[in-house]
Amino acid sequence: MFDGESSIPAGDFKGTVRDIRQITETVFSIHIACPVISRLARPGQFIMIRFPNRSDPLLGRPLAVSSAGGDDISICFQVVGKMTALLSRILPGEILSLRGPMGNGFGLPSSTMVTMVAGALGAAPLIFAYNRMPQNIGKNFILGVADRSWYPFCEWIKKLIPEVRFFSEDGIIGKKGTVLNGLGEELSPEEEIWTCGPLPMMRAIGQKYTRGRERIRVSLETRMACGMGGCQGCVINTLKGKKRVCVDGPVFSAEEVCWDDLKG
Amino acid sequence: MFDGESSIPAGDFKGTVRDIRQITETVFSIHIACPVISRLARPGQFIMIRFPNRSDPLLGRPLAVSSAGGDDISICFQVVGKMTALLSRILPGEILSLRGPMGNGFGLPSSTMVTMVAGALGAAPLIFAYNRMPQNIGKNFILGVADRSWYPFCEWIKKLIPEVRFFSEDGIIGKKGTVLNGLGEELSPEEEIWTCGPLPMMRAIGQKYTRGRERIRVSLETRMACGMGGCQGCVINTLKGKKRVCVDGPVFSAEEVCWDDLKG
Amino acid sequence: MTSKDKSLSVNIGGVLLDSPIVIASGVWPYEEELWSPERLKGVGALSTKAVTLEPRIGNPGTRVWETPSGMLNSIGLQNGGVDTFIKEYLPIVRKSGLPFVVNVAVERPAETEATLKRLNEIREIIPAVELNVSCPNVDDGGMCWGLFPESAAQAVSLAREFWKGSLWVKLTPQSPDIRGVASAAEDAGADALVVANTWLGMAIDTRTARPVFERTCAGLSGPAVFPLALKAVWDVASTVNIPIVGCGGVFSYQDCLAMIMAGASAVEIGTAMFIDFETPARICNGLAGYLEEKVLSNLRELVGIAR
Amino acid sequence: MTSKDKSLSVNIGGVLLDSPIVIASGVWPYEEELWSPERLKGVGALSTKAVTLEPRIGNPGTRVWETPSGMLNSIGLQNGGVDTFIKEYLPIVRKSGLPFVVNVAVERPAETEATLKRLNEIREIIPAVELNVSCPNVDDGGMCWGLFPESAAQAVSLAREFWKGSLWVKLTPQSPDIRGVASAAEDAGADALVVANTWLGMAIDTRTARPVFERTCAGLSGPAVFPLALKAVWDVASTVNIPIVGCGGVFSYQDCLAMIMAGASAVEIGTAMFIDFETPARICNGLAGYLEEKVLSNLRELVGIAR
Ligand SMILES: Cc1cc2nc3c(=O)[nH]c(=O)nc-3n(C[C@H](O)[C@H](O)[C@H](O)COP(=O)(O)OP(=O)(O)OC[C@H]3O[C@@H](n4cnc5c(N)ncnc54)[C@H](O)[C@@H]3O)c2cc1C
Ligand SMILES: Cc1cc2nc3c(=O)[nH]c(=O)nc-3n(C[C@H](O)[C@H](O)[C@H](O)COP(=O)(O)OP(=O)(O)OC[C@H]3O[C@@H](n4cnc5c(N)ncnc54)[C@H](O)[C@@H]3O)c2cc1C
Ligand SMILES: Cc1cc2nc3c(=O)[nH]c(=O)nc-3n(C[C@H](O)[C@H](O)[C@H](O)COP(=O)(O)O)c2cc1C
Ligand SMILES: Cc1cc2nc3c(=O)[nH]c(=O)nc-3n(C[C@H](O)[C@H](O)[C@H](O)COP(=O)(O)O)c2cc1C
Ligand code: FES
Ligand code: FES
Repeated sequence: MFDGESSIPAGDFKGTVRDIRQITETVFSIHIACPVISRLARPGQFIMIRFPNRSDPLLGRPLAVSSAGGDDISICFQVVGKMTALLSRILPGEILSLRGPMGNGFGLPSSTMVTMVAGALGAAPLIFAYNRMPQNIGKNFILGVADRSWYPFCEWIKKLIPEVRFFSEDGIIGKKGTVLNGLGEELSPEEEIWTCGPLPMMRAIGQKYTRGRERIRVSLETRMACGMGGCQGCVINTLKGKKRVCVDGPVFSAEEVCWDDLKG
Repeated sequence: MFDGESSIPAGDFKGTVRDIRQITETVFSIHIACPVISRLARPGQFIMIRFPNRSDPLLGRPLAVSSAGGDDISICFQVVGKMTALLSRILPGEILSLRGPMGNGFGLPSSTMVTMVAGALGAAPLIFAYNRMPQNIGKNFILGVADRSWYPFCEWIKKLIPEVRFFSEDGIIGKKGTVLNGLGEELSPEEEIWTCGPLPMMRAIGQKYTRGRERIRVSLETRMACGMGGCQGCVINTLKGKKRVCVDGPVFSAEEVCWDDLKG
Repeated sequence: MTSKDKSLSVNIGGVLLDSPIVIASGVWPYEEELWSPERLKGVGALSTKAVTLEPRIGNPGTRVWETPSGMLNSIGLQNGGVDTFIKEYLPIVRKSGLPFVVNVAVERPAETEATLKRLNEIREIIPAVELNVSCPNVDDGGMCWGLFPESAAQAVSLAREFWKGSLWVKLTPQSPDIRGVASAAEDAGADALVVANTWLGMAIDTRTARPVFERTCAGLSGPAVFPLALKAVWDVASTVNIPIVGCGGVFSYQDCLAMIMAGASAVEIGTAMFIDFETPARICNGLAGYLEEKVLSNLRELVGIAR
Repeated sequence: MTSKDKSLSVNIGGVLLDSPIVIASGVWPYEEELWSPERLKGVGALSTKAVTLEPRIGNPGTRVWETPSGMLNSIGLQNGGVDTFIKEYLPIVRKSGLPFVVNVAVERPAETEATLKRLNEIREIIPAVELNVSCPNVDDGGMCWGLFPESAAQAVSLAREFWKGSLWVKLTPQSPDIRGVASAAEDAGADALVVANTWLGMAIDTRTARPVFERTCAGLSGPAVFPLALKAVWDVASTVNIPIVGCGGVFSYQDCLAMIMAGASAVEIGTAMFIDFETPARICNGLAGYLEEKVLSNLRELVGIAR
């Protein structure tokens, strides 16, 4: 469904950090100059990012492209471990190694209305998708966050996507509840859902509707080593057998994913 | 002789890069804010420098303190391998881990005239020593370099040490020859030599005089792992047995060093 | 390095390579674009993902985990089986125009025999088989065959009987007697030895307080293991007369040189391809520069000179 | 962590430690300042540099070499001999007020016996001996004793006979049967096992085209080996009932936790002290925070829970 276009990374490129911006205590956004990737990247694709000339941390980390324009791309991420902690302290002028762009991406909509559903940092690829959505397609954007600590993040998203609707578990930001409260009972045939976020959220969305699941596109996360299809470290079970999230995904239809086999 | 003062590093400190300056194609100088080390450092002492939170490169690298004042110290180094290459690309604001200050240092002169003899980057600790030399002590500074590629380095040194005399192998900078050409036939009892540079140079100086060798202080280099006397990786043979360059040195009297056992 | 330049060429058990860099088994996928010459600059040959008789779905759960300067993997020989390999993947592999070796995981004798027979039928198009007596990530067979000289001899003899082409044998560093195993493999008819596969390690996810991998242990690769791999090459090189391919943590041309100086004739690189597609070209440039600097006409002159 | 806080305390073969962090043998020098409480925050105990009967000058040539996330060392047991140790260094060691273990390198039986007898004479002031059957960097004895269950049993029995205090035995990961060696040591009277020492590796200096170390091989330590050390601990913990001290590449509190979850009761840290003096305090803080988060009263509750 989404594998029409090639998803093997074009190569490994050097990118120069233009600027870094702290959005919340743990969320950052970085602009990186990398003309090739900027030119090629499509919404839902990602890059594997690492520091050159050092073997610790060794492997690249997958991060979604959240915008691409001119020579630059941007990423946004939450600090959860080693690499993201190092990235959060990066300075303009530093050089990063970027493998990409890769993955199938969200592709083009096959309906006339796309509802984008993001959970926290899952917003990253959807910001890009939102901005590149063909003119004639209707679009919604729903963002769910945990609590008030995400307020600056929501403010930041609001500037990029004025129509965004928020849900938070404590009800302090937007409506109280999860993004599921923002979705209709049925998925109309003209509508599709693109979603990215924590697995439990995507699973709930993926399993919410009995009909139309093939119109739900989920962007999955798994641990990755190579980002080029070689290591088979990122495989998931689908109705069509094992698939690699890095090159066969990260976007799958909710229908094909064997949700019960996914951990987390 | 030089082990009067304690030479165990005071601790591991964070230092913030203030600025980096490229002096020649391969030589750089960095200012680092690190109040404790700046306050404690004495000429001839060094620090072990590394990047925090990464295990590659793993071990600190010994670099001499070339100046200390206010909150800052400076180092200057030549790119020869992994760590120095990474350091040459550092940006202001980056955080380094510094172990130090350590080593016995040059100590105080015991004569009335000190001739400092530097080979290339061996100038680093001697710049510091020159600037901290007690008022009542006469001082000379001789710098030997290989060829014209060192011209900007010599210019830089000249600004710091106006009296410096140069020797170069091709004769393009200063006089033709090695630093040995700048030294007298005998070492007068009022004079002493402090030297740092490539081993062959120091060996030649250390073995040049039959009398007064105890008044020649050589700052040696060996491979180091810990910089605190623990690993015994940096030992050399001396007349008094094995000594660790990191804490028993790096400054030794030319007399006590078993020159023939040193490789390089 | 121009393609005409033969200063880096080597002969590994009858297979002629233009460069000493072999992409190790299990790291290069069968996506056609990756088998084009532009994506394989500097590569002398490729080893395929392990092939077994029947398809294998590989191991469940986490399969890769980063460690300091290394990674653990527990893939478990996921592959489509020898028939799928021949029908679907071999044509892609051949497209590169480069020599390749088919990595065959030793299973029980009957399976191993059947797999090799299938390959032997088309042996004019298969430059070599790399007999994998060293996979740590499966229950049946795998590494066990490579642990001791006797079992290694048995596995290699069997292979020698049913596979008539060039036979490379990939050893496990887990063996307490890698020299003995190497000799046994040589005596049983191996044409070259690959030294070595991954080291057994493990990881615990402290958030879940459970081993990361379902099989608990996994194979360690990457720069972290280079000093261990170099020692294995050094040891084996003092024992056998057939060519050795060093494998384990090679990233830079200096790593490759060290392997060669220790007695390897070529190297395999695995994890490095996860990090930098340009690794083979970068190593070849470094080697070519080194030869020029030392005024040597062929890398072969350096094999074992550190001994 | 306050000094009164006992949540991190452990008993290793009769030695009571306030924290599970032991500074490993061969990394902490006898400079008095380094044995003051301020320099040893978070440290539960220290292991001395290996002690032999006679003084040893150690190995010539290069002794340390960096590798990716690791280091190789070939020090060769440089030390002043047991008499110098007792006279000059023991007073310094005791000044810290912390428990310590005297690392005794196994030599030929006569030497080992004599060394232990000397220590046994003053055993009321020596909390424990750590019998080092695992030094890879000397010719006579050293690691060989730790390779096989039989020789390990012999070495440990001898030690048990002449040393009446707490006996820790430090195993080598080089053994093909570390479980067997561990059992043998336990049966022969060991009170605790340190798992493990360094891994044999090597380096070649490509500029000189020679092995870096005069003895060719050297011992690999540091973060690179952590996944291997963790596996060794996991294996041994399934075999013995005496406490295990995990050793190899521990840098962070997560590393320490993983070792404990695998079955260790404490850890030794070596290379980490070369990098960061604050390692013990940092690990203890991390452990204390973890216990608080999980509402556990003592680290002991975590020993082996990943099994
Ligand atoms: C296709 C794809 C796109 C992604 N895009 C984004 C993004 O735009 N912004 C963002 O903040 N994060 C994104 N992630 C998740 C991101 O890759 C991880 O947060 C990152 O790898 C953590 O690296 P670390 O070194 O900081 O953490 P580590 O020290 O490696 O691990 C810390 C935690 O992160 C988890 N983790 C590690 N690697 C992965 C991985 N590959 N996938 C999922 N979890 C992992 C671990 O399980 C652990 O819980 C994406 C993941 C994928 C697969
Ligand atoms: C007390 C002391 C003070 C020093 N002060 C300075 C200084 O002020 N400026 C400066 O440029 N250099 C100085 N050095 C040398 C400096 O430590 C090395 O150049 C540096 O460690 C190289 O690190 P690298 O990672 O770039 O190179 P590596 O990749 O580690 O090695 C590259 C080359 O450097 C050599 N080398 C590596 N480590 C050492 C070492 N510890 N000692 C000597 N040679 C080594 C290797 O043999 C090799 O030839 C000093 C050394 C010592 C011992
Ligand atoms: C993800 C992954 C999969 C692997 N699969 C195989 C395999 O199928 N057969 C095999 O012989 N070796 C396999 N290996 C081992 C590599 O071929 C190589 O021997 C090892 O990784 C050490 O080399 P390196 O450090 O350069 O990666 C695999 C390694 C990795 C990392
Ligand atoms: C420089 C150095 C010297 C060592 N000397 C000894 C020794 O004398 N006796 C011993 O049992 N282990 C010795 N070791 C091994 C350490 O005690 C420890 O077991 C090993 O380094 C692994 O732990 P690490 O990765 O935390 O360093 C030494 C290690 C190093 C790095
Ligand atoms: S990350 Fe290696 S196959 Fe997907
Ligand atoms: S560097 Fe470790 S003792 Fe000197």
